[in-house]
Amino acid sequence: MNPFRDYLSAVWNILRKDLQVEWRGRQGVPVMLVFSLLVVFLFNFALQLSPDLQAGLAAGLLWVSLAFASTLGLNRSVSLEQENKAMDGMLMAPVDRSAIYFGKVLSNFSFTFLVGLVLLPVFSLFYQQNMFKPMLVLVMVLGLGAYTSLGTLLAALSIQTRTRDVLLPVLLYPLALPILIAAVESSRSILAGQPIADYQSWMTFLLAGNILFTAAGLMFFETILEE
Amino acid sequence: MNPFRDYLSAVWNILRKDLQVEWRGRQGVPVMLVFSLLVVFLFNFALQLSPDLQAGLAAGLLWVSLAFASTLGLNRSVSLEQENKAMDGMLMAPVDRSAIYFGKVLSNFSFTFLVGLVLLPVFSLFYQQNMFKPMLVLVMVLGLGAYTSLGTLLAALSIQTRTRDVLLPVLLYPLALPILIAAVESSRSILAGQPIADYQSWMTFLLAGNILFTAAGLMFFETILEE
Amino acid sequence: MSAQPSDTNRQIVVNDLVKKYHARSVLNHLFITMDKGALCILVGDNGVGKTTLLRILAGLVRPDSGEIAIGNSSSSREPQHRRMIGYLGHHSMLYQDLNAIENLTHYARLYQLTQAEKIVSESIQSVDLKNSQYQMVRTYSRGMQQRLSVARSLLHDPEVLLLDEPYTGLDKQGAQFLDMRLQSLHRQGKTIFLAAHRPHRLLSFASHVAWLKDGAIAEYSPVQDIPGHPDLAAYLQESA
Amino acid sequence: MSAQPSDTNRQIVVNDLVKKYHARSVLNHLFITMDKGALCILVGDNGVGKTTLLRILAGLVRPDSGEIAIGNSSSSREPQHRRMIGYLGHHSMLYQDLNAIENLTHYARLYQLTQAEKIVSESIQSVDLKNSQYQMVRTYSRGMQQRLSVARSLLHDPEVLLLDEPYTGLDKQGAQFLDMRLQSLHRQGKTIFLAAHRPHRLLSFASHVAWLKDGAIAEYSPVQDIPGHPDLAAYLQESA
Amino acid sequence: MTKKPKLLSLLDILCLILVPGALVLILFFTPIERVMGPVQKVFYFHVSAAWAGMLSFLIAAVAGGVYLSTRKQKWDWLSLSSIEVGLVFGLIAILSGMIWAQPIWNTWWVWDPRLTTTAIMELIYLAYFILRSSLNTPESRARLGAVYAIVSAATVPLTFFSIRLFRTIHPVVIAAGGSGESAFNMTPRMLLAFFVSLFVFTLLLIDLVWHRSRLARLQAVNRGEGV
Ligand code: HEM
Ligand SMILES: Nc1ncnc2c1ncn2[C@@H]1O[C@H](COP(=O)(O)OP(=O)(O)OP(=O)(O)O)[C@@H](O)[C@H]1O
Ligand SMILES: Nc1ncnc2c1ncn2[C@@H]1O[C@H](COP(=O)(O)OP(=O)(O)OP(=O)(O)O)[C@@H](O)[C@H]1O
Ligand SMILES: [Mg+2]
Ligand SMILES: [Mg+2]
Repeated sequence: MNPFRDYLSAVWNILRKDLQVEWRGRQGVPVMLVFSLLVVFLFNFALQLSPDLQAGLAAGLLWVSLAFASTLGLNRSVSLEQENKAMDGMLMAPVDRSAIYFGKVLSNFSFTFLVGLVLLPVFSLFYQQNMFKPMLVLVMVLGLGAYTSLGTLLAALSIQTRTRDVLLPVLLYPLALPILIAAVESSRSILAGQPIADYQSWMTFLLAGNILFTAAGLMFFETILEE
Repeated sequence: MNPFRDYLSAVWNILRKDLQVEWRGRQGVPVMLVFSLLVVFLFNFALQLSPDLQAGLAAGLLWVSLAFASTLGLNRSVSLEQENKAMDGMLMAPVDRSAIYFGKVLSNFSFTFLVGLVLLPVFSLFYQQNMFKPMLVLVMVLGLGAYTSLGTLLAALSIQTRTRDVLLPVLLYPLALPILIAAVESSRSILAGQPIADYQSWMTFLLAGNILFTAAGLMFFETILEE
Repeated sequence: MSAQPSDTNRQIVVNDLVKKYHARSVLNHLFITMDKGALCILVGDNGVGKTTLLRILAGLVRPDSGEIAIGNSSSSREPQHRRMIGYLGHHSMLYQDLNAIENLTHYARLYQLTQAEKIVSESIQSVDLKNSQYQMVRTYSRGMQQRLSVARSLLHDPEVLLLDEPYTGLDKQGAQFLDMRLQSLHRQGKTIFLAAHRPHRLLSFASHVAWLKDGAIAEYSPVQDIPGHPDLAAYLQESA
Repeated sequence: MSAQPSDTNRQIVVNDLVKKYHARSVLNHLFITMDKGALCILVGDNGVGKTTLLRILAGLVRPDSGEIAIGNSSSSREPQHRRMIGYLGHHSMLYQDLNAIENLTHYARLYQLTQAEKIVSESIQSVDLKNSQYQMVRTYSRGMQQRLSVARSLLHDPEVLLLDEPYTGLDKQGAQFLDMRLQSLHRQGKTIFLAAHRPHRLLSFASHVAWLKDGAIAEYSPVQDIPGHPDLAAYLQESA
Repeated sequence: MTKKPKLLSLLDILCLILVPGALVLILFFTPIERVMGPVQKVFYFHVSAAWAGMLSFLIAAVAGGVYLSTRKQKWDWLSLSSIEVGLVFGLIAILSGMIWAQPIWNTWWVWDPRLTTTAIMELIYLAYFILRSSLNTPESRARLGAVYAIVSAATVPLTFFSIRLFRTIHPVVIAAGGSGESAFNMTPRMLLAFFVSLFVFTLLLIDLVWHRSRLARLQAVNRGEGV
């Protein structure tokens, strides 16, 4: 058989299993969605932001709520493998560890991206501006791609610990900060209608983040998982 | 034996066990502490607030970061009982369910309050105003008391679900919103040096929240826990 | 202890018990009565409902209908009722991040045992975990966890013991300890209800066998009368 | 499959294996060699390191020093190496929120089995879970989970089977199925390494017994030679 | 326990001489800056401490990489020690910055991106210790600690790079042509003292890390984990 096709099918099998579990009622996506909306409301309340100010904050809030929500998704995706040590079963299968990594990144990415896509029209409504711009969707793909590839790596790291259920955000948020900054900055420029040249460097930065973190995942996933 | 002393000793036994587990390296308090600081720094960053605005936000951020951090603590406190179904062991012991509830509330409260106490000087430094005021500590006791008594109840509810590891924040944040608002409002007034009369009603509200949620916990804890 | 027999000598009474999961009855009008001092083995196929029955008796699961009574109390809400019961289930009910002493001490305190320290130390000694008593339960092997679970369920010297496959994972010496302990408890007049798949080793000292089948007790017989129940005898025979 | 014997006929080789936890050696310079087609029972006290040994062989735990080889491959990094191994541990490795079919299908795909559907359905049939195959594993009883775990570990027809107390929780019929399945695999020339606490039922068809004691294999003997090893015989005797 | 190496003793003596020496140089040799006055002298130690901190995080990452390829405990000890010492130097940088900020900006702290990211960097490495202490075996502490040290060392410069793009009130002197609001031009004497203190801090860093990793080995031997 074609080894490349084998590899892809292994990735797809892992992704498919996660989709199946989600479909069977793990409720990951709905919980993430509700949570991200909650974060938005909570912040508007707790920080007592004035309406005109809020518009400028839309990009920041969008990414903060996405970052928070996707941590829930990552935790979920990890605890799924941890119950009954299902991860051990996957590790013993004749599947490349990097395929496991890619499969998990893809599943985490798709759930989070779905949440992001739903958030866009909601934000458009709340902040009275059309946020459904192709460029913004692209930023979302790049930003969430980098975020989830780093997040999956760190989630695999944190499930090995005794503090498993709470460690992930502590590890992830600060390390993901450059990604979040770049994503917020490009989103802000896009929403302000600036030309691409103004935020191109941020987008390149996001792309580099994707490459860097995926490389790190490929390099370290095996090391992290060996007991 | 004196039934009231028995009751108190049951509460204390449950609290003591949680303290012991924390001491044995569950790392709950350090994780909460680092996380709450992270929330503060990340928000200042993501929201790119102007310096003069930020000062006014100190109260809001204090409570948002406490709320977030204490969700971690609540989740931890729950997963502790869920591993190996240790909760079943406690339910079968000749201990009043309300004592279990109080014990868990007290342990959650003490961890969160500890984090809050550490945050106060840190915030004082970062926001250039002395926040170590007795009234603010009192607000913290009342606010966190209400928050953790509601949180413990909802945590007990969410462990029964399949979505256990992520449901809690979704349930807790919206329900705790009035508490958070009252806490933020009174803190803001205290920091602005206003007279008690200005925020007395908020404090009364917090007190009422404590009574209400504790009553709800006493009433429903048993119902929630029976399988 | 309040386990004084009332008018009768009955210690466990299950009356018309029904437990459904998603409309499927797992326990379907189940009746069983056990006298004080009985050591009854509960046998039955996988998934027939043994664990469900024991958990209902322990007060951990609420039946859909029917009544149960332990001693002369029928409400698991009463602390005195719960104090009478010792339950060992499929999960260890131990805190992973505490060591053996701390775990047992916690339970000793919950049951308000006097001389907790002494009882705990003896209990750990009895299941031969003295050498690893300061080790976190998280690092215990399966058999070591099971030993500690056994110790936990016996800690408060309960009148009624509900044991769900207590021999799981125990080595030779652990199983022998449990044999001896069960026999001595049986002699002391405790009531023991014990689910097991390979009850061979128990038949020599048990008093009764109950066979759970299709949601009800199909056969309930004193051990010496087993030959009179050919189906039950056949079931027990091969499973030895 | 790549399980062709190289120059020798050895299927499992463990050479000078050391595994420490916190400076305490659990496995201390352990050696064992198993020929292709052996069915070896691993016995030993609780906490002696049986699970640790099997997990190291399965590639799930990294030893501190020493070498292991399965077939003629010594690296668990190679997919072909892992394909040869079937492992059944203390945990079921099943997804709680999927049903039996979905769980096994997932594993069938990971092992790239052709005709996955047929194999899965036969496998479920063989462990008698047809009636609950659409039920989430979360709602399975302990024995049902164990049956499905057995099915999972045998699914890809591995050359080397590592089974850690596989009889745990199985009822009479489940245990009989496992007996028969093990015998037939043994006849097919698979190599089986099986930890058990009450190996009585296995002695009639096993080929070897290994006794793990103080971190090393204290005795390793063909079943028919057991009487020549009085200590081992005594250990096995009472534990039957 | 191996005997204390000669080179280490030499380093000790060098540091004992050079650290006060650098201080003398700064206090009496360098001119007083025109605008800021004597407080500008904080500059030498401020920047040197920041540099030493970042250098030691880099050392930690390299040592982590070497650990992963050789699996020799001593590299883990080195990595751990560098992070611990780096945290202290980072703290010195922040504290000296605050001492400087008080007279210049008339406040201990502003929510400036540079300051915030420095604080976040400290939190990143605080989390390293939480991660380690919630792992059970020395082997997993070393392995996962190494992965985390490498991943975080990769993101820290990213953070620093990304904030260079922001408007900040924190001065930039070293960057070519950079001039913040309160930047100043260095006289040759200032430059000399600056490079001397950089050198001295680097020596001090090496000395401290060396001592600390010898201590780490002692601790391991004491716990019976050492080789
Ligand atoms: C709490 C407050 C402060 C913190 C956390 C801080 C942090 C840092 C850090 C991490 C560096 C070295 C890394 C880099 O250059 O990017 C640095 C360099 C420097 N800091 Fe600060 N700083 C603070 C306050 C100040 C103040 C008040 C001044 C002067 C007004 C100042 C002046 C400098 C200068 C001149 C450099 C040289 C580095 C360069 O040119 O890039 N810092 N600071
Ligand atoms: N993570 C760990 N940390 C420390 N010690 C451990 C760890 N895992 C296992 N051990 C110890 O290693 C020893 C061997 O454990 P193992 O699970 O291999 O025993 P076993 O022979 O399978 O026992 P059982 O018959 O009870 O299943 C035990 O003493 C256990 O306490
Ligand atoms: N939460 C649940 N939801 C649906 N069905 C359940 C649930 N819990 C148990 N069941 C079903 O109830 C039946 C009885 O389960 P139980 O665990 O009592 O069996 P058991 O006799 O203890 O079996 P075993 O010998 O395998 O331990 C099983 O068919 C199981 O699938
Ligand atoms: Mg059962
Ligand atoms: Mg074992």
